[in-house]
Amino acid sequence: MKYVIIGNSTAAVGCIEGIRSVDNKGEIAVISSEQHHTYSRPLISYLLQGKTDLERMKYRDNNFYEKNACTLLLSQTATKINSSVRSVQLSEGEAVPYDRLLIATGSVPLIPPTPGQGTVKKQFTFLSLDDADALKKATGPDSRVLIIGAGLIGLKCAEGLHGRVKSIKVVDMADRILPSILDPEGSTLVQRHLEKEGILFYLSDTVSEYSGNTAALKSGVEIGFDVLVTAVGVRPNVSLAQNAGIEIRRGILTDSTGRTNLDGIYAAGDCCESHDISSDENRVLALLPNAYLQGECAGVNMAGGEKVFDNAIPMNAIGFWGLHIQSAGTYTGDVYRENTKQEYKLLYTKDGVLKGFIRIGKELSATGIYTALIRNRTPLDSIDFELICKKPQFMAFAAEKRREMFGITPGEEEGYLL
Amino acid sequence: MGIHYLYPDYEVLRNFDRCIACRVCERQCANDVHEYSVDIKKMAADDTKCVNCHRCVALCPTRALKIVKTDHAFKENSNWSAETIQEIYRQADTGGVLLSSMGNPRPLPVYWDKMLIGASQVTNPPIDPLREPMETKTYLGQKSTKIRRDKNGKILCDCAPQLELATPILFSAMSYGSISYNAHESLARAAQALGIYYNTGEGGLHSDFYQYGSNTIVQVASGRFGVHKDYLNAGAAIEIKMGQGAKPGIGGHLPGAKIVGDVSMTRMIPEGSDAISPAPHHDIYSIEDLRQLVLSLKKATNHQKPVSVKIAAVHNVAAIASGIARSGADIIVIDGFRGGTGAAPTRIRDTVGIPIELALAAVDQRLRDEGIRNNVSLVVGGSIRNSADALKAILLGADAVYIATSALLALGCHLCRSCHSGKCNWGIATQRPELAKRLNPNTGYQRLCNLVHAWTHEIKEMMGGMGVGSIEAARGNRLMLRGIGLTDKELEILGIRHAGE
Amino acid sequence: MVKEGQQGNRIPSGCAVSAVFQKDGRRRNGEDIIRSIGLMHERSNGLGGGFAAYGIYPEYKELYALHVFYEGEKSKERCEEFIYQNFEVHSLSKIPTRKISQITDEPHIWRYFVEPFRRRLYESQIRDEEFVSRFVIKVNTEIEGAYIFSSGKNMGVFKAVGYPEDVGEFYRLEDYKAYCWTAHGRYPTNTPGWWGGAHPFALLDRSVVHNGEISSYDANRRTIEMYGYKCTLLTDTEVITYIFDYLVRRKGLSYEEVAKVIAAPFWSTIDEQEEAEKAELSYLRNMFSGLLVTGPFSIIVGFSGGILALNDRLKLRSMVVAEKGSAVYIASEESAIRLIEPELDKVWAPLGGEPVLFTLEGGAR
Amino acid sequence: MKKIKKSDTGHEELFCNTAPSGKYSKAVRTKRVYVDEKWCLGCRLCEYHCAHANSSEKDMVRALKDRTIRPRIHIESDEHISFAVSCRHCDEPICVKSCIAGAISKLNGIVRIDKNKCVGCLTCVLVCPYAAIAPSEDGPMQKCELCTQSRTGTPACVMGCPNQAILFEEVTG
Repeated sequence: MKYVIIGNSTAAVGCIEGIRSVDNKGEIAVISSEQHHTYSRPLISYLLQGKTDLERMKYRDNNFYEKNACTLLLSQTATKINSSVRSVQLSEGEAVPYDRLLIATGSVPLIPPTPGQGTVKKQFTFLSLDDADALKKATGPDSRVLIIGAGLIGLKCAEGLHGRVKSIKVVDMADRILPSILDPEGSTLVQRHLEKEGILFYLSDTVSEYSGNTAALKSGVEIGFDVLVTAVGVRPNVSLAQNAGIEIRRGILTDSTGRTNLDGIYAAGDCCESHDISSDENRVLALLPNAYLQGECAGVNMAGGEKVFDNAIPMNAIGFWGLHIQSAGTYTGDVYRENTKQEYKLLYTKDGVLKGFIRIGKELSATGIYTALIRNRTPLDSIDFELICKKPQFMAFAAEKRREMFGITPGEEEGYLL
Repeated sequence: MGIHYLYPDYEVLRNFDRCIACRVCERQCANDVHEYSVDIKKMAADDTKCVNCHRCVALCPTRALKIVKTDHAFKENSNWSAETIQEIYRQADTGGVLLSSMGNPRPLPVYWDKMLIGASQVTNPPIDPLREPMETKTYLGQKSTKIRRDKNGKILCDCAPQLELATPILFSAMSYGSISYNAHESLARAAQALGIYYNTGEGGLHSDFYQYGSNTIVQVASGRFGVHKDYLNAGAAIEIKMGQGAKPGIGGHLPGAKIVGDVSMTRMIPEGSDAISPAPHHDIYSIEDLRQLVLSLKKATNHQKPVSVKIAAVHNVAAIASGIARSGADIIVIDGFRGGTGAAPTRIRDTVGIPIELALAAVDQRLRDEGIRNNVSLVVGGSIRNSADALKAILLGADAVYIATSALLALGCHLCRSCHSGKCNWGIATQRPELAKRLNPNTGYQRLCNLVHAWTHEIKEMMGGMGVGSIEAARGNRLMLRGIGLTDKELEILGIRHAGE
Repeated sequence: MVKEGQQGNRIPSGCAVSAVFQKDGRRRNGEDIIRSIGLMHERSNGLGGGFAAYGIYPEYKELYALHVFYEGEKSKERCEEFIYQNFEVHSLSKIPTRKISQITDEPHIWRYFVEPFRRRLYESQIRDEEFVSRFVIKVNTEIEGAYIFSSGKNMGVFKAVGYPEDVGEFYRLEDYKAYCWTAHGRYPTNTPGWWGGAHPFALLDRSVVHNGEISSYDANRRTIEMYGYKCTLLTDTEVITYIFDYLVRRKGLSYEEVAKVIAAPFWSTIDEQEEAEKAELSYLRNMFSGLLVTGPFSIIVGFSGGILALNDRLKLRSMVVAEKGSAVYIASEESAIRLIEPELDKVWAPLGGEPVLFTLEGGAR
Repeated sequence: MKKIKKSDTGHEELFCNTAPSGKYSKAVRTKRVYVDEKWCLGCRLCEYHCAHANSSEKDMVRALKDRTIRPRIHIESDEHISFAVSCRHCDEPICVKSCIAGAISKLNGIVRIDKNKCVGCLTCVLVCPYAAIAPSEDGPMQKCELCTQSRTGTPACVMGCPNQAILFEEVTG
């Protein structure tokens, strides 16, 4: 069995580990347009910050490919999938045959067309190690940085650059920061925290025109900058799949086993669409855990095993200067709200289950208990919801449930030997 | 305070250099001795509440605690001890009878310690129990020496019902109510694992424990708590409790506070009502009445169960035992004056009754003199503290020994003698769920098994030394005992010779 | 000097035993048995030796032969008075002895052939054997200086302080003819050396010679004493004799069944037996548990018409059995057999607890 | 010791609805820490023994005196109930699959954290259904590693529990 994986990030690693849990023999080829050992993509901001380095941010050990008997084709771009003869065409001219193929091409940054964009000398996106590297080289203590986009990428970039540049200004057309993971009040709370660190926000605004080192905003404000980072968002990288005739909706369409509509071809990761069980909608969930789980599931199935991944939900853990934000699910239904010195917390319930939550605080613990409630669609009448609202805890579960989780089933004790 | 004030007997000593304020002591003390002072971030202790049970000491992870006897003293007086003085204060305060728990703590003679065991040298080889069989199996019950044969001349092997013990040790009566469910479970499971028996005491048998019936002796006491037909048939034997070594001549009193939930159900009395066992059985005012009860119980159990009669060791115990041996009973249990109790009037516990060693020697000899020793098996209790005590009892003439205090110690009891408070920090003598759970029967039963195994090993070693390969050859083998520092009279009663003779 | 049994004086002893038994009932004189026991000289220490002989008084075979030691005239008078009150005495005499230098301090040794008065039996409502045994126990415990050391029919015990071969010479055993001889050489580990304390020990026609030191002694003694026996010598042999008397004569057990009591198999062995055997072994062991004998012993029990050899369960003492034609030999050492019969048909060492029983062909004579 | 068979406890159900790939995953016999709530006294000795075991000090006093402990096992308790909570070393460990730094791995049945790689993003806290992961004193996340890395080498909570409420047992997983 020949496996080919296009992509070398989380979904690809998940796929390799999935395949190897079933098949120790088949050949695996990994095609990556990047030149790096697999690395943790979300860690690029920490790299900027100096909280990690190239060695430590490797997503798997140095011997990962060797241990899993993978042929690694770095700096090679797949240009075409020829599904009729089951091969992948590489940019270097060679065609790689496959029996099973995984498309894990990830996403590409969105760059909205803006007048004068071409006049900006130092402009970057922030998605890859090379991006971070280039950005690091381009910035210095005198740099004034303009970031377009107050979402997860833009703000992590801001945190990464903080301290190594002179100023950071963030522009977003939305009226609040992190709108995809926070409610308005939460956004404000986090915004205040970021502003305390010196980040300046220009919200409900967009750049109408760049001219060299100046950005003119729609509101009339002009911002001088030395380095521009565009981080308004990403879209699934589906062109290769699309050209091969694979069905695309918001991203590549797969079933719960990771199969596309073409025989032998699977897809996983940010290039795919997922079914979010918290909202019961298909969405692109460009999240690392999701990518791994999809990749692993696809890998198992590619190797002839049986596995389904059918409980994807959005979730995020992110922090800025010690303030942690954790969220999951969909913000719909009744709200339990708590706003104390320690924690800002919203829990959303609907149809007798927990649908989503937001937690903001310096010390957040045990959040996984909430996340599991969403994932498992645990009926809230089976637990002490009032108690668990106050704090995620197992005391809220029935003793029987706790015993299942932590204990030993009575009757299985076979007695003691002396 | 004033005249009522009694300085605590024991003081809690905390080494603050070692205390990490983990507050385990605070969480574990049911008497609220320990308290954490948040403001100064330090633990404090109230000695007046301490019963010296060592729970905190045992659980302190940094050995920061110890309990010491106070050096606070009255003026020295050989006649009026501090204890005597304080007892008077207490009685003057309350007008009440002083209550105590567990066995007699007074410095009265312990004859076990004045008897020494023999061993073989040269003329007779010691036997190595690791190489040769060393048998401790014992049967309790009437021994018939009648030989009857069938028409082919085969011996008819029908005899009165017998209790088979893998080792001559039984757990003696402690009622559910006086001790916790978990303590009972520990005893029941250990008895089963060890091939011996435990005794329900007079509190009935919890339905959960019917499964251990073949290793259970069910007791019928003067209160008749929890006694019904199924109960009588649930056990392997029935014991009529006429008396208890710790409090001969008086009944029992389990306060209503302990009659909760399952205890009430098991005893078949309403929740919260005091369980009062009368001093006598009100249907037994004479030996012939006892005989009737023995026979009634046998009838109720279709003559399938041995019936034992338990009496306290009192002055004329030999004559009483002789009467019981002719009553149809299969086993006589004698409980010595050092036996334990969940609660007894202090004065009675400390001054009524006689030592089990003398009672046993007298009873065994009396029954032999009358030729009726085979009518009954003899089981003794009342402070059998170790394997040597047990073996000495057997050498004096007992078939087996009952242990209770030793068993409780194995379960964690620290002999603080506060059972009557119901706040046993070791989860034994309590019905409070949060305290009772401190005795995990998985641990408890294992520890009991370990104890009895250890004793059995030691008994085998000593038997091997004597060259006695089977326990029945040790029973009543008084020549293997010698007295040390005993008067001629004591030696005569014990039926042994002095060391050196 | 404190005699055996006096003031609670119990004397353990090592020993030699030997026996000759003719299954065909042929009687031989005492020379062979003296040589045999004499060979094991070093197993004795001169403080006791003795013999039991069966079939020696054919002319008085219906009468009880009482052999009595008297320490003086006074005890003789008292005892004889007691004998005459209870028995019709058919014959009485001094037992013939030979003066030899090795045997000294002999008591008066008398022999009576007696029959209990019918009237006395009727009064006491007991059988004659029981009557005789009670009489013997009473004399031995109550009449100072008198000791009946043999009380069976057509048999006799001959014992003294000294080496057994000298004792044989002293009693002129070459003049007696018996179908069964047992002999004993004693090595007591204390030295009172009283004639009554020598072995065999006998009650009625049952005699026991024993080599060993039983650890269950006091348990056995206190049990057997419940049944009217009185252990006055505090010796193993005495208690074993009483146990045999009790179980065989009073309880009606066979000698094999007695072995299941006194040398009962281990429980683990009992558990391996098939049901009926297991039930019987358990029953006997449990019901007569006080009569289990532990510690080393090898015993030879002589009785009218038969002989039994038995070792303790662990076989802590040597004992060899051999056969030649209709002769049976039992001894502590094989050499003691080979000396008197070099050519044997069969020689074996019985297992611990395994009884070896021989009886006269055609029953007792 | 006690022999215990693993039951279908649904350990995974809480976080991962992927059908257990039972016949494909390698069955490893592993010892795990189990909690018997019935016998938990809420004394919290496990927490202290854990904190001590994972310190560098031989003496518990030196290790823990005047410190706020950060044990890897923790007790939840109210007036009546108490129980210990720690890592289950799941068959399908969601923390391993979710760690953005690839810092969590499972080796020989034990889920471990490479503190060197951890960036403290708390994704593991977000996903772990057993609330078994929390920050260490010096920043990176920490969790129960069955004392394989601790001073004691064998679970200190189990050894320190006075009532056998925490058991270290082998199961087939």
